[in-house]
Amino acid sequence: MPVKTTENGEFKPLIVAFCCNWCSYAGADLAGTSRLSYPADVKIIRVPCSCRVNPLFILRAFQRGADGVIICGCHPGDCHYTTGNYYARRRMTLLFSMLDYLGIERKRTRVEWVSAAEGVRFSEVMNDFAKHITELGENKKLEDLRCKKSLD
Amino acid sequence: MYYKMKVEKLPELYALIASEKALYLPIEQAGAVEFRKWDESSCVRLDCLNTLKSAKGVFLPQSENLVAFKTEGKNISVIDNSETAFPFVIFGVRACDARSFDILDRVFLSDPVDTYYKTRRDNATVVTLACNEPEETCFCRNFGIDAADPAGDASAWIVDGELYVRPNTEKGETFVSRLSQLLEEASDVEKLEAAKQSVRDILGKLPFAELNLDRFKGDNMLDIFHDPAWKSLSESCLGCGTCTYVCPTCQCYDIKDFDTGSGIQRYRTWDSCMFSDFTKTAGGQPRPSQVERFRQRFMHKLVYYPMNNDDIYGCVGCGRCVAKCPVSMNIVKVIKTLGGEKK
Amino acid sequence: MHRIGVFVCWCGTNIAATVDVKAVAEAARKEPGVVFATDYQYMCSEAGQALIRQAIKDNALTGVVICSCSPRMHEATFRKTVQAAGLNPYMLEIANIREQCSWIHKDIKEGTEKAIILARTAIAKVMLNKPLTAGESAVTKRALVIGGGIAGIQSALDIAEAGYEVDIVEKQPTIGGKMTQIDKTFPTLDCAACILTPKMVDAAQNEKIKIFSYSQVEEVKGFVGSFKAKIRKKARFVDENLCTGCGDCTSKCPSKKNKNEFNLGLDNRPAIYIPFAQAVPKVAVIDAEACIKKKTGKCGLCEKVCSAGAIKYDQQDEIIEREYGAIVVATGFNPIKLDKYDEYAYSQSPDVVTSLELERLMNAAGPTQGTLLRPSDGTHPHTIVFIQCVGSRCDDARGKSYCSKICCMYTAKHAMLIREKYPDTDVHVFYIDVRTPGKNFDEFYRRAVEQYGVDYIKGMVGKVIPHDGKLLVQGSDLISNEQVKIDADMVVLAAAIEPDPTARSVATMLTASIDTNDFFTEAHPKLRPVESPTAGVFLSGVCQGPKDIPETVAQASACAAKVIGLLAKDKLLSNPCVARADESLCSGCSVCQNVCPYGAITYEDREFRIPGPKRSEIRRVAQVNEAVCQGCGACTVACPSGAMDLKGFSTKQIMAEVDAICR
Amino acid sequence: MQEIFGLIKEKAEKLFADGSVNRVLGWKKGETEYDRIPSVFESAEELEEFVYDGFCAANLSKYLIRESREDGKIAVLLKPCDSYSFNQLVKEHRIKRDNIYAIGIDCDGKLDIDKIKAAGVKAIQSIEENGSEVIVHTLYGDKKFNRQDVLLERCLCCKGKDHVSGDEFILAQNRVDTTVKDRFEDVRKLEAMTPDERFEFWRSELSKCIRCNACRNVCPACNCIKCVFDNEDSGVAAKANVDTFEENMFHIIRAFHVAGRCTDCGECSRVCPQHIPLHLLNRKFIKDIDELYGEFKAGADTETKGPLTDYRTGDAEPSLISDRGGSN
Repeated sequence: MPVKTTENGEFKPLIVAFCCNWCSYAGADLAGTSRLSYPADVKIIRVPCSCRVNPLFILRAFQRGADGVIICGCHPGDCHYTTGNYYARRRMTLLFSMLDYLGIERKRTRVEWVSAAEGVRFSEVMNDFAKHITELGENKKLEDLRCKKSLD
Repeated sequence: MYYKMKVEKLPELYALIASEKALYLPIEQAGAVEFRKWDESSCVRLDCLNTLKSAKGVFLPQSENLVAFKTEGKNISVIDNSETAFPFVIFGVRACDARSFDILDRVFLSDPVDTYYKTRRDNATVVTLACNEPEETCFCRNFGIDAADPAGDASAWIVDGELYVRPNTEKGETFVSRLSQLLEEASDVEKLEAAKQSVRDILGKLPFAELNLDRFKGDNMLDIFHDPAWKSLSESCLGCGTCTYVCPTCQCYDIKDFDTGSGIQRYRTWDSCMFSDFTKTAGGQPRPSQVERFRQRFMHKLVYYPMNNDDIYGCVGCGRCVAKCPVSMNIVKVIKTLGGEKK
Repeated sequence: MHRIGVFVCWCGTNIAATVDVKAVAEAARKEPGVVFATDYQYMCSEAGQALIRQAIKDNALTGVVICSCSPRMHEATFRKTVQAAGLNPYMLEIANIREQCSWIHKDIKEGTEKAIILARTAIAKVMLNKPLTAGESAVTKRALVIGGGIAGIQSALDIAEAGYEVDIVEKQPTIGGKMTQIDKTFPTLDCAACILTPKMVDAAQNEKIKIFSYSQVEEVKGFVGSFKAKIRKKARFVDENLCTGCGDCTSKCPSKKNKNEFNLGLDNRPAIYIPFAQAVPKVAVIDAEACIKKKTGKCGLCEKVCSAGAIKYDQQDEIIEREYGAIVVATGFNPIKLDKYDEYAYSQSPDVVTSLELERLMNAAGPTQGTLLRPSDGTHPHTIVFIQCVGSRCDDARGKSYCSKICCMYTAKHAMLIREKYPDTDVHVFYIDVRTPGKNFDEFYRRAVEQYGVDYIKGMVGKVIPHDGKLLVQGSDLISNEQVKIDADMVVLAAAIEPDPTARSVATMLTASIDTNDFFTEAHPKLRPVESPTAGVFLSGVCQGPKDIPETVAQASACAAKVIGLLAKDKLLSNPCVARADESLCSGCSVCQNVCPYGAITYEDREFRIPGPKRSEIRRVAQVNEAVCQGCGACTVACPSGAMDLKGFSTKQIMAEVDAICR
Repeated sequence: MQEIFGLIKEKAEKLFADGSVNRVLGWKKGETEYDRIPSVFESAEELEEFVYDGFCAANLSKYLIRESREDGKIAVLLKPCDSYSFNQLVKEHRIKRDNIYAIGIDCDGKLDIDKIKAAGVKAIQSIEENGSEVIVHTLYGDKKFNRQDVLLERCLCCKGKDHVSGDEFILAQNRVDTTVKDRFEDVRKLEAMTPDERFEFWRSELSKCIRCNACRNVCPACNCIKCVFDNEDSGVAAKANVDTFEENMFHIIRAFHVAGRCTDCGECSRVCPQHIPLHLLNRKFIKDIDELYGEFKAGADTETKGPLTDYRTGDAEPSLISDRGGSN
């Protein structure tokens, strides 16, 4: 389990961001190049396309202690693979709706379309998402206690 | 010696038991009655004939931690994080489930002893409850079980608004002695005996009261094994684990490792011989299709287990599988098809 | 056994200023599987790369993690580095500790902590990497162009010019397409035939170009570099090689009253005909439904008069199989049918015509030899009303939501030509907007208004009522906010254009995608506008979206350039990070095929050993064509069993990354 | 139903007699009065055991995955709702249509033995179906039920009396409509709760799960060669709900994997030994799909692309969910 508190005891969330290689990952690079900061709580996983993100990955992240999961892809219509983000959009809409139906906090999951040119937006999105997750606090509804309990 | 008290005082009884030891009772939650740890808010359902999962879970939980391995960089340390033992009472066990403990004991307490199981058995006091209204799915009678007079460390009856208790073992005596403030000696045993008799009458009238088990003898093993009827019996089987997981005598388990990220949690979990990956090995699947898996389950209950265990059948006739199988295929159908109709 | 090496780059101070690189290397060294970890000032420098190569050799590394800048920057560089040291180039992962870490975090403690997690994540992934090899496939050096309009002709000419063979498949008896029917072109007003027919002749005479006219592509199999197509060459009942195009047959044919398609049914043609004088190939064709001989067995007049002996009444359709490396779609367009626009009286009055019909009525080779006459009575029209956007920019189901793009300009052209030739004719144009973005376009439109006095009325026409040989046009003028009534002699409708009806079947055949309007979809709307998402399939002309002639020709040439680029290659190397189906898990349900934008997935019946007495069963399983798959991964999530996985981004790898981040 | 039973049996016998099929997939009587076992009959003689009545609830279409690969042709009996599963399986190439003779049969709603038992009925000796009445004879006396009150949940919001596929139909003259409620009514009730209430509801339901896999194994849409949850290589395999997370995960993913493919046949809830209302998960997906992407009935035909393998450029954004409001 990662340490989730700062030195002065404040909650520090763990956020997993899936970014498509062609737009959002490049947008993250641009945010970096432009020195636009966002919380270190956000850790990025590079995927070829938002349509590569399996609901299993999202649940896995929550199971392992993530407090928020965000999926970033090219803007609809701009997918490098033409249609990938359209499929991702339907899948994630339905999945999020199901998580909501199960009573999981709606704001723990998010999809954002960020282009390679939107470094500013990338950092804004991550700041905003991290803010929301910090407000929500620790993910307790979808955690796996086995991962949480230290083994001794 | 019988003792008794008013049924209304049951909550007091539970509280008294629970003040000393953990108490397991058939408790309803979200419409499902299972043996669960009691507290004041519990909805106790002593009227429930069959809990969904059997009482065996108290001794052999569906999953339990065995040991853990903690990793730090390239170092691994072994940690025993199995459950710590505590004394408990399990109350309201039916005659069939009580018999299942004997069947499981023969497996887990014989050499090599399963210490996890044994610890729980040693810590347990089993208080059974006689059946009042057996169902059409009940067929315990065929296995010499008397649902009107169940075994256990102590036995209990509910007749005419009164709870009767009879200690059967030393543990049972202790159990009863601790409840002296609530129990009084029963003098109207005849009333109880009459009630037992009326239940026995019903048990005799149940549709599966008299099954013919003659064929299931060790010397017929190969004959039964090769019976062509297995194919048609198994063809509807979905390969799910419902029968196994509700069964009080199914005892197979799997040991699995869960990667927690900072180490490995090794745990055991019930397994089902109906599953396609049961006992699968590197060399393949010894029982490749559902026919063989299906046959295995019933051969084990009706032939292999008795062969190795003084002719005691590996079925207690609780009827859970009869009630729960999604395709209505069950051990009664198997017995009737392979063994013929009534005696 | 994994032997992973971790290399932490300082990037000068770019990383080292906010990340304690030594601490990252130290932490990495403690990770299971890591046998070597170090840091260096510039990993991408020659010295840095040498260090990596040396470490791979010295430590027999099986995988490499480089903690540095974004993989988008130097992944390719480092792939080559590890390959040079004998490792498979895909046994490399990059932890992006610059753009994602050092550059955005100020606090060195925070930066170092995060860099360690990113390194650990890359280590977790690389342990599951598998050596990958890019696939190779040969390229057939021939292109197929579907559609022989100006787009197809231009693409074919450019490809042939570069020295590659091209086949044009045209479903009409002649190539040339819609442009052959146009009289003059905007904004220069030069004659369409004068600029098109030389190109048609060029195509016919180019020895690299083979024209299959009166033919259709029936089936396409294969993938980029090696397509196999079946072409149906429809029987024209005239031997193409023998026919000289003299026209003797057409003048003798007794079945004369057949709608002339070339003139849009405004006049008639015989059963045996040559579509127009400059047709290519200039070969007659028999309309079997009109031919008396074909219908009754009697007649045979054309056969008698043909001195070349070219008439073959028993000719059959022919199926030709050809191989191609690339395919150009140039299926073009048609004006929409106007049967749903009763308010404009199109089906009630012959004097309500479409703009394309007007082209024919004004063309010297048209039914009126170029004199504008009313189809109803052959008189000269004095008042003509043009109605714009008939079916374009339409929000109901009758029309199209898009702008057909060419109508504003050709209407200005028509208006101008009429006013010039017949100054006594009043011309009114009802429009929603006039759209003139294009070189010299707005000037052209302004000339129509200012010089030629064309009356432009902003507003829509509500109804056209035929009465007493005239057409009462009722509309509204939105600027003066008045109802307008015009008694017109002719009404011209600017009908929306739509993709040719064959577009859908061609798209299906090619597994290329089309949008809801049946226009072909580009691989990328901005950056790859002439390629279809299906590798090896290119888009030329209006099949991709409404265009005028110069745009079409520009796109056709761009498309040809892409084709030439492809055909110039001897071998195609494919990205090895593509999908793979685990046949033992695949149930052949087709969901993966349904989401594949490239048509990379096909199915095969395979025999599998199964337990039990039957021993084997035939199962339908997915096959990924690695040359076609682009590795998006849509299929991997669509597949419920996990049979479909993506090499380089496998489910296990991504899960390991998640686990490592959340540890 | 008696007349229908006769007609079906007659038809099956005829099919055997004229050699058009070598097997018939139907139901036979089980050991209790209400047990009906899906069975393959291999001859006219075997049809002696054939039965069709209010307890023949099992959807037989899934057995065709195996049976249609056997030699010869098999006749299958499909109730209207089963015909959707049948179509969906044809669409997914899981069954060999050519080897099947599909007989659409009438259905007037199927009985839920658990509802009967929940009314305190024990030791059942026989059950009589008599028009709108069901009479249960037990060792402890008789009990009479209004048929409508003891129907399976799915029959109360029946998809319709019409088959969407079949080679032949055997239908009753007076067809009974058992629909009394909208199938999304219960989903709407849950949607109207607060997230915490919903969480509590599903926790209490899903915590009952014993991971027997009956829901999955009976489901015609769950027809993978090997389920991800059985595949050690998938990283999510598990045999028990060792943690509450596993309970959620199994059911979320199962519902997701059948989303757009689930025909709402209701078998999952019918067979769940714990009576977990699993259909409410599937129906939530169906409802969302209908509302977001246009009404879609899986299995209504064998061609239409499923909603998750299709898209529109103007589809709703996932932010729709977080925009539903509320503090979390």
